[in-house]
Amino acid sequence: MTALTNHAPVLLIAIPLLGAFGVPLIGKLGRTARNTFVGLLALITAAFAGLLAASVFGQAGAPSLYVLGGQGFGIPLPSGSTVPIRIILEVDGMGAFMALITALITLTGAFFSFSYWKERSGGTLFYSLLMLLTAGIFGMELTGDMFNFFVFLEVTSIAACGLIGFRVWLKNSQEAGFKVMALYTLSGLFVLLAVGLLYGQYGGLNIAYLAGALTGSTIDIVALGLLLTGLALKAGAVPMHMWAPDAYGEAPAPMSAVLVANSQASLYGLFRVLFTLFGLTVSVAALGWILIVLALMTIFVGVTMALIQNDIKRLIAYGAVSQIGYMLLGVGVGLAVSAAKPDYGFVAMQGGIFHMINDAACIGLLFLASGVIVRATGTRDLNKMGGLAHSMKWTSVLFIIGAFALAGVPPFNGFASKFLIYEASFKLSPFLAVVAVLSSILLLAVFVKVFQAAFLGARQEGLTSEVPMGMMVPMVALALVVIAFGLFPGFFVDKIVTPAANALWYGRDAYIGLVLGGG
Amino acid sequence: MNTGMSIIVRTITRLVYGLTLVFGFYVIMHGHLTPGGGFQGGAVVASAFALLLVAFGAAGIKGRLNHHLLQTLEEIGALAFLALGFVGIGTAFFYNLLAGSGSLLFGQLVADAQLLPLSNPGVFNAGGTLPLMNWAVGLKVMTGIAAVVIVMLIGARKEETE
Amino acid sequence: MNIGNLPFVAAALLVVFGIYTFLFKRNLIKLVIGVSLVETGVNLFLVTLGYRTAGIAPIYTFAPEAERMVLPTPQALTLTSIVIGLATTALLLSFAVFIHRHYGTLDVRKVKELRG
Amino acid sequence: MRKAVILVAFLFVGAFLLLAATSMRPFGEPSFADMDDYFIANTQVEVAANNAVTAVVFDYRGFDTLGEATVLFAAVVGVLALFRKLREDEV
Repeated sequence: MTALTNHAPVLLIAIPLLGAFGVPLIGKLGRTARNTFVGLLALITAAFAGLLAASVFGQAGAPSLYVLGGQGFGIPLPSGSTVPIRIILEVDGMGAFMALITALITLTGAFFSFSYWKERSGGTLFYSLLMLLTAGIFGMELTGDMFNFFVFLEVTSIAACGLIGFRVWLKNSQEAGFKVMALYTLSGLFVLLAVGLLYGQYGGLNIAYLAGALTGSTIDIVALGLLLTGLALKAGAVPMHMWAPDAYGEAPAPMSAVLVANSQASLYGLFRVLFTLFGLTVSVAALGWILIVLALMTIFVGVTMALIQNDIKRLIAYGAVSQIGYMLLGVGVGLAVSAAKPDYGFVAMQGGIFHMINDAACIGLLFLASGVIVRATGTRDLNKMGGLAHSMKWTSVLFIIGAFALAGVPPFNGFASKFLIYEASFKLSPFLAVVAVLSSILLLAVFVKVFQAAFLGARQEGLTSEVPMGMMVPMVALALVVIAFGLFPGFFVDKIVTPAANALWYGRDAYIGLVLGGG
Repeated sequence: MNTGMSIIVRTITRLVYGLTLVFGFYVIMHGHLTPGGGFQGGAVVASAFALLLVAFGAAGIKGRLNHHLLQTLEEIGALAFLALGFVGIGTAFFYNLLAGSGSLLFGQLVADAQLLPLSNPGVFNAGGTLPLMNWAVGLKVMTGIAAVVIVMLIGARKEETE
Repeated sequence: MNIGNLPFVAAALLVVFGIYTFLFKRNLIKLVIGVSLVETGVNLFLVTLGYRTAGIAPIYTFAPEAERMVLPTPQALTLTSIVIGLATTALLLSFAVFIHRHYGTLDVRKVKELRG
Repeated sequence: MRKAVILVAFLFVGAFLLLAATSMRPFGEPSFADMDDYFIANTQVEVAANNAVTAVVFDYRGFDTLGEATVLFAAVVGVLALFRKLREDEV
């Protein structure tokens, strides 16, 4: 068991890769063999994520190491050297927290796809891309090396775009695929340029080593600017959000959820860069306010654009964009005050980080439900839908749970995290809290409109009545997560969110010290 | 238009094709000794395939290079690479178990490695998992790029005729 | 001879030209060329990082004795980044083929169903 | 208006990059090369290979190469998926 826990970080990446490389071969044996293989590997991956999280949160989120290819996986520095020379996976509370989110979303996405993708061609390649995307997201979250982070960023970019453009007979999906691929590539190149700048100045690629060496010179500022631009672009923050609604809207429904997890991984990268890599070597107050401004724009634009949509998936996609803003707001408030470290800053961090898992669960639920709706009605236009509640009672209940959670209505999980964000941002500036609360109310109005348009009204003829079991189970699982996190927020904040927030807020020295010794 | 290019190009291609293949495999096999490696050599081999494709057209190579076969080979290459990473997992993932182990499989040390840095003519049977990984990656890259080129060429040709 | 930071400036200029092409050209293929230019600039930048004045390639086979060697890491990073560039270009061009199939044009002004 | 914003952003990024290029360390004189000197010094002993670049690619930074192979694999799968034969009920 300890051996498995020790190797868990690398197995989390290697097992989905095994799946990705193996699926096309296994797929030749038939659909059942392929689905069993994919389902099994997704379950094993989720189990390893749970194991890793249990071990990391068991020691209160203290970081742990995995040195790839070293004389032993726990020895970061070779004898007689002060520079880490190998790629090191470094997992702390935040990384384990993100791994949990990814495991939840990819597992439900994979199982939902088994029923959703039944009559279509190319299923084997579809699952291969899904596994690649999973591996890439885990890689981004667990790695402790800047260049390795870039490589996995590109893995997710390419796999995500393959999935977005997968339905080649839809012309919108091709347009979205091109747009997203071009912008993802650009964001990746910005990150690579920043990695190159840092390597050129300090001769290392390890995050802990670079964090120890940074001085805040001109080059560092330029690198920070490039990283901020690239990662905010990939996370879909306004004003660089133009790809996000296309991507979430045009991808197959279960993949939209995974794409949100991908955006969150970029957001995690941004937080890792800001808190662990740069920390206090740069002016955190200014950076925090930049994040807050981005967050307010993201919330505002996301919600107002959602108001005017008639396409159900695009509408949910704009909802997803606005939620990225809440995470940025929470963590931005935390960053702005991280020099003085008042209590409310930590609360803001908790809120922003807690909102990541809440958002993943409820937006995942909404995207899956929208997939069911689009399948049943054959259209994505809200004006042409209606009366679904008569034939799909369960789906309508699940949809409303997701919508309320997203809009931050108690007792669902979105409220728990948004309340922390409101409370803390009010202490920094009441204006922030007002914008956040008003946007949430608007979002509620948007979803009430959707619910009324799609589910209420007269019964329509020719609608399929039952949702297949294979689609219902993942949705119910996500709904249970939404409700559990909403009913017992205190428990989850204590157990997993606080260690994650600690890792970013206080954990920089421990992160560096684990690799470089001392500290 | 699917028949390819002029007789001059086709004749030259027949001559150069074999040489390119041999050079590509040389680059892959000697990756741990001379400039090159799996990626570079694989790209050279794939360029030979691309040359065939340009000279003879998509119809001319039908049956000789089939992208289903290429895809399968690519997956085998990728799995082999991943498996080579797993070889050392007793110590750590990607640990080079075979380097300098004295085994027959690339286990020799480079001549007189104690007197560093030292130039030498090179020992082929050294490097541990390095040459094996070069082969796996070489297989993967040559088949992968060839598959992409073939599929894109056939797809784009369909475009023109429609 | 000291040529200062000229190689870095050249790489930065390539990146700037690439971004210019990406932002101001109207043809999808030209956009792909712009992305490739940025990639080339970044690769050039990475390779120039590793150079040591009067260094030789870091390969011991028949190497001249007692020479400085250039840094191997940037070359490895560049290799990785070239392969990634190849992969993204292949996918972008495939999307361009399909956009042409659906819309009959490669002009970005005419390919804009996804707005708002 | 839109174009003006893009132009300003472009000029800003361009100036930013040129600023970075001119304030880099001098060309040809890496300031910190401990990691690379370690590679050059230990490649023959640790990896038993003559080519330090290949040693870095496949041993010291082998995991990057796995990721790189994965990127290429993803691109191949993506391209094959786009150009796959569709069944008739899909078109």
